[in-house]
Amino acid sequence: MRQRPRKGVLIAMDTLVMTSQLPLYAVLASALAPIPLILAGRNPNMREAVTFAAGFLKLWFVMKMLPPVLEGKVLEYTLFEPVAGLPVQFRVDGMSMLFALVASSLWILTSAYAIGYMRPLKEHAQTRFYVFFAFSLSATLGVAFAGNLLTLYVFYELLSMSTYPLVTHHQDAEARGGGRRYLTYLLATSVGLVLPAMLFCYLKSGDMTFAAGGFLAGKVTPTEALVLLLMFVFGFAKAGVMPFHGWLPGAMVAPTPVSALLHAVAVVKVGVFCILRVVTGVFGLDFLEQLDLGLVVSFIAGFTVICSSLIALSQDNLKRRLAFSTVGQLSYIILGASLLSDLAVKGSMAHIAMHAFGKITLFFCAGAIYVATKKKYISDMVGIGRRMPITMVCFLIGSMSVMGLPPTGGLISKLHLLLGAPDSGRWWLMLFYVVSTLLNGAYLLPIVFRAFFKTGKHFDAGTEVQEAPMFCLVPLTLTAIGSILLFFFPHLVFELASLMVEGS
Amino acid sequence: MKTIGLLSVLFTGILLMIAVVDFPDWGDPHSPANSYLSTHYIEDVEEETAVPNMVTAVLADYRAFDTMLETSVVFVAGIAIFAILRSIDGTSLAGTTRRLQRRGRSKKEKRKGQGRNRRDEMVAAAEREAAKPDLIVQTTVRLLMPTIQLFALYVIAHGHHSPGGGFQGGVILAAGLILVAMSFGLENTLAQVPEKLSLQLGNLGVLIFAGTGVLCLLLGANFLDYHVLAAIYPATDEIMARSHSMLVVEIGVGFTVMSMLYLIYANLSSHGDLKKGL
Amino acid sequence: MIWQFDLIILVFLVITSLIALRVRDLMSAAMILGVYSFLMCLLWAEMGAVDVAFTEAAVGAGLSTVFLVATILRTTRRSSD
Amino acid sequence: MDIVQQAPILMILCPFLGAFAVSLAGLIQRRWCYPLTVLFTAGSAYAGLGTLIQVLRTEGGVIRYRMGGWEPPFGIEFRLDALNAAIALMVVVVALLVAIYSRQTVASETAGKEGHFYTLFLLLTVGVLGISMTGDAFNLYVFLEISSLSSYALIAMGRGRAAFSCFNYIIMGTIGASFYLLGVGYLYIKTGSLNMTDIARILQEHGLYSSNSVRIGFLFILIGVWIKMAFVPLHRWLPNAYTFAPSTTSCLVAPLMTKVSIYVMIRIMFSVFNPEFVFGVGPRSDLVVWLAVIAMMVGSFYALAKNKLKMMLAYLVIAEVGYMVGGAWLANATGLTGAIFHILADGLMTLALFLAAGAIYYKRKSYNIVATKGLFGKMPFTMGAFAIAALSMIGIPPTCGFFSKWYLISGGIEAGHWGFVVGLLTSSMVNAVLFFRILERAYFEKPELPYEPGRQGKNALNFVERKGVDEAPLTMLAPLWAASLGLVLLGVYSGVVIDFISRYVNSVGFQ
Amino acid sequence: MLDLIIAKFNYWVYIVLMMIGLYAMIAKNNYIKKLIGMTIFQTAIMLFYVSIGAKQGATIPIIDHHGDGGDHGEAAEAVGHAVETAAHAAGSLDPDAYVNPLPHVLMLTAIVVGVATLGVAMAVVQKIHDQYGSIEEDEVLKRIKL
Repeated sequence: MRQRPRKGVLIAMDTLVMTSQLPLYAVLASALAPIPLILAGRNPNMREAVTFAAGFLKLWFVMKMLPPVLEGKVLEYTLFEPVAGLPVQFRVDGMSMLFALVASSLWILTSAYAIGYMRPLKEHAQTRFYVFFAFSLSATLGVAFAGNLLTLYVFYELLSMSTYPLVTHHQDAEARGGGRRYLTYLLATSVGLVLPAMLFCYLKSGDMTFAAGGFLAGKVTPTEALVLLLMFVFGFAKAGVMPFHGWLPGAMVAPTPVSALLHAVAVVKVGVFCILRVVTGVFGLDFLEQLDLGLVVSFIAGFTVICSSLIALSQDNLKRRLAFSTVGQLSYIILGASLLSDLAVKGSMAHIAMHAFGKITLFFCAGAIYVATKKKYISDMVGIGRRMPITMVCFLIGSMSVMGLPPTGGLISKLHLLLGAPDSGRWWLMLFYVVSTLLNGAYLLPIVFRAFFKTGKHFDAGTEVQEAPMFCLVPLTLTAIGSILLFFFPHLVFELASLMVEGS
Repeated sequence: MKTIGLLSVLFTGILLMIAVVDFPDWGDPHSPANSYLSTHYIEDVEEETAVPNMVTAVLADYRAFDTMLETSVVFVAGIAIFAILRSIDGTSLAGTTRRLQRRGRSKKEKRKGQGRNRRDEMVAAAEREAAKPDLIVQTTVRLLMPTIQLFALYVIAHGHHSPGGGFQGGVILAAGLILVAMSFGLENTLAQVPEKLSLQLGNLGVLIFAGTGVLCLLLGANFLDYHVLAAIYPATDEIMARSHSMLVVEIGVGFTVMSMLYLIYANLSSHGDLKKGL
Repeated sequence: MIWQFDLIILVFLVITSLIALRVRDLMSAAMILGVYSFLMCLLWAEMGAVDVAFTEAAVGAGLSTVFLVATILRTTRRSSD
Repeated sequence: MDIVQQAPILMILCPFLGAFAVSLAGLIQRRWCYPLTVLFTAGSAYAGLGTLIQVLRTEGGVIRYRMGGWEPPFGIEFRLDALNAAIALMVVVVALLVAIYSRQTVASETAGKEGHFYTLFLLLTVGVLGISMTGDAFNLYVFLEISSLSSYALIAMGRGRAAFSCFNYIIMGTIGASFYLLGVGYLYIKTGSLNMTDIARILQEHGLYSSNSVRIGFLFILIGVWIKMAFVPLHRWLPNAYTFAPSTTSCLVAPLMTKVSIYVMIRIMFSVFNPEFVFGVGPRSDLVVWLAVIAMMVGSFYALAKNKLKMMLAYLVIAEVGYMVGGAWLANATGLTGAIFHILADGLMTLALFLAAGAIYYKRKSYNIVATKGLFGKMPFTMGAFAIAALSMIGIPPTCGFFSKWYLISGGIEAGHWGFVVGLLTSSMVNAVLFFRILERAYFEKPELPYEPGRQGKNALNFVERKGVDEAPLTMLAPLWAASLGLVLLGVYSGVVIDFISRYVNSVGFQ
Repeated sequence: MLDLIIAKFNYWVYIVLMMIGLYAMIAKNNYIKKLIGMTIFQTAIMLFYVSIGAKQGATIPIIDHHGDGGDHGEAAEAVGHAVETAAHAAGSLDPDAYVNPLPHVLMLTAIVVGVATLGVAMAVVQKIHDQYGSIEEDEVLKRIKL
């Protein structure tokens, strides 16, 4: 097994810790937005303007943090100290930055899309929708910036709570069931697994701050480490590792912007982000490698990858199919992290961003189709390419990104992941990636193919072009373009990702 | 329930008996309880408070705070019984009573037949007969009342030197009132000593007690630290101030105990409507 | 403090308490409880606790009994056990 | 008069004198009772702040107040340290909030008896406050009786099964208080003293820990307070008593009575006795923790089975008692810190939940959980506060429920008592199910009133369903939100509070 | 063993009384009987306390002034056996000559608390009788279930 360079640790010691209130502002930008949102609630235009303003403000704050982070600095801000020596604290490093950038830029697009989706469908309680949307973004950034396990946990729970009203937005029996499943999974795992694991870590090591190389090394026995790792991997159920993925398809009852947000930006990504954080910051790659624990996680993740792809194949509801696709893709990321090689971890990190753009495009498309034609099922969408050509082209781009075909960003991250396998000395793990990529193709491409080259009962040769409203169309086009751009300009993503791997 | 009761009682009993083996002998003058605090009280009580009755001194001075609260316990009980039993609007409680009693009786009839019911009526009639005012009783009470009240006042006033004090005196006063209420009817007594007046007296009693304490506060000492009151009483030293204040305090206790126990009786015996006593 | 005297009262206390709980007529039970309280008061006086005995005589044997009687007259006289 | 020096006594005198003022005012004009009550509890809260500041500033963190100026073992003293200064402040704050809240509920549920109600209310506050402040074991008994008697009356003023359940409460409460008294007597016969600090000193100096009567005295005090706090298996009296009481009563009684009994337990365990003695005999402490686990399970699962909102909350009180007793008996500093912090946190949580339940009852005239249907639309502010309190009960950060659980679980792990850890987590999950069941109803379903057999006729006919938002009045909402935000604040500033509490915990002397 | 019984017979009997009272409180069906049990239970505890304060060969806790009354009001009647007047004049009394006053004070409080509780409980009993027409626990329970 190849010895990883110790360079990373050295850099970590050199990194400058800088106190800055910027992370706080970035979180507050959306946390305080509900106040004007509620005040402007009666005037939809005003309300949406507030959302946009908050979105741009947030993005601006995040961007402002970019230069120092790229210089290798860590921005730190302590909120309060509930437990002596254990503050709720923000620490912004490369990894946080990458995630925060993705989340805050996609929030703006999602907001725009939400306008195009919610208004034509005349959804009720739109103000509440925007309010909780803003809250969940704050929680997401909080997770991204979390400097220790406690902070991570606090914002993780806040995210669960603030997305619940979004998931159950329709307030009907279906939403109720989905919402119940959503909370049951997320609360049971976080309270039942993460909390005790976290406390155990704290009691064993007396520390919780994420550090390069982790803080558990040498403090716990191998058995304890294994149990803890499993508790974390399963405990962050937002990552959808089987068998704790059940909430995700259930949560599909939500309005599409929410699904997009859940799947591409906030919730699931927070899950994998947490696992990445724990693997790198709590255990440390070296420690895991020493104990040879990566393999266990690899198998769990690999199993999820294959299984979910197979399930996705059998789904007729477009959103459900995409949901299972997401479950698979998330486990890609975890699989990458479990390889414990720099290359693969970098790839995992990048895949968060790449997949975000790809998957959000797909969801936007699904929503756009629903807005324009009220169709939910794939079997009803045969020939839809004639009616909505732009949407379906974007869908194609999204699919390619998810599969990892050029010229989309997905290719680059997937390549890293793929190469990470031999890098860690377990080349046969590549099999998982290869098989699942094929499966991805099998469940995504036929949709596009049939949309353009076949005629169905709803859309025949004579169908006229009638796209979804502009507010729907523009965001999805933008995200599709984003996916392509990421293929040509992946530098920023990788710079941040390598900062994480080396510095963190 | 019986077995649970028996078991828990046996459990406590056995525990307590185990502990008794460890006790100092009964009446041992040198047991810890008899040789630590009590020695101080016995030796210094007269010097410090000028009250020969140690119980009164400890009650009204050393542990005066306890006593104040104890007085308010009586007050709480009075108010509590009033709050529970008393029907202000006269509908809610009385209405349900009648309805439920009727229901209860009809059930009883079905079960036990008519005979029982007739006997009940006879008993009730006999009771009604017995409840009529009786000349002999009334005259006796008339004769007794002044003595009872005088004795009660003596008990309160002489609590420093002999057994007695505010509590005992207050209870005797209340007993006197209750005696009157029983022989002359509750309405008649309430006409003399109305409910409102006794409530006010009850308040007044505790307020006298607490007021003495607050006065000490205002004069710059701790709560209920009577010695500063020497500044108020004419021609007394600090020790006598304690003695005098104890008397004041005992009078307060007497007020409250008397009026509250009387009220409790009034409410309990008339079922909360204060109309007809026993 | 005369322990023989003490012992006799104690025995009577136990007996009265048992009777008070056994009697089915509540009025009699209340009366017997009055006797119990009075015996208790005697016992305390004999132990030198005059103030307590005084209070118990007035409160326990006097007022408590009156309250009990009042309640019994307002509810029912019979008890099933 | 030096106001700062006298703050502890003023804290208790305010409600005490207030009770009589209100009682007199009730004879003249019933409208004055409410403002007077608020005024006097506010005064008490102000004095409470003063006391707390004084404790913070004093060297050693202990202030003593001698009643009547007598030396402590001979006279009665108030002894305030980090432990009870915080709890006393919690008590007055709760009393103040409930007093503000009580305006409509008292007027509607106990019409015509406002004067008496508020008198008892204030005396109950005096009792509870006194229990938490006094340093004299017998004085504590007197306070215990004041609070019990007034709570009996306050509970018996309710409807339905109130009188019946109150009678059970009286019997159990009297047994509890008498056992406490008996235990104190056993300590007195061996030590000759009634002052807690003094008892502790004598026990230490004379090496009385091995004496059987001291041990059994300790046991009786424990059983006594366990009855008072409704610790399993002595909990049967509580749910009915709390459920059928008038809503203001349950708002005051539920957060205070059990918590203060737990305080007494902690005080006796660690201030009068010491950890060495209490945990000296190994399996015993373990047994209590297991009982605590059973309490959590019983409380949580019974709560799950109930369809009356208040009954459900009452069972949760039992579960929470399990948390605290378990924490205190884990035999380590972390667990004790958690237990003490949970007294404060749970006081506020229970308050917020009962306040919300009362507000719902006030508007919907029913405690049945069917009445919570669609309430997010009808009473958004009430339900918002309720949701925050529920989250705290489940243990979601950053509410204080999370942080108290944090310490309790840490304590459990530290002690290696996995049963406790699992029990606590399970109970949290059950709480989650419990509350989301209600929140779901409130969120998803259409408003509807339940049919209750007992409530037909006049009352049911009087109820007119209003369209749209039908929120409780401001005097109810303000305390409710104060309590709910207090939960978040207590969570955020739990570091400061824990710092303060650990002053006491460090002085206990765990190995 | 016999020593143990004789030297502490007061305590044994108090335990018996307490057990009787406690049993009645828990197991009796009639509410008034429960309350009678409660009274017995409480007085038993009081008996225990008073027994603590008892002293062999001591008199009641009232200082006996043999004619030196004057400043402290009238002299109390001579009770019990003599106390050294000289010792009293010197300001130091023989603590063995008087019984312990502290338990008496405590029990005065306890008696009052007892009667207060009894009163409140009886009010509740009357209310129960109003509501259910019975003061037997099983009857009341039956009515509640109905």
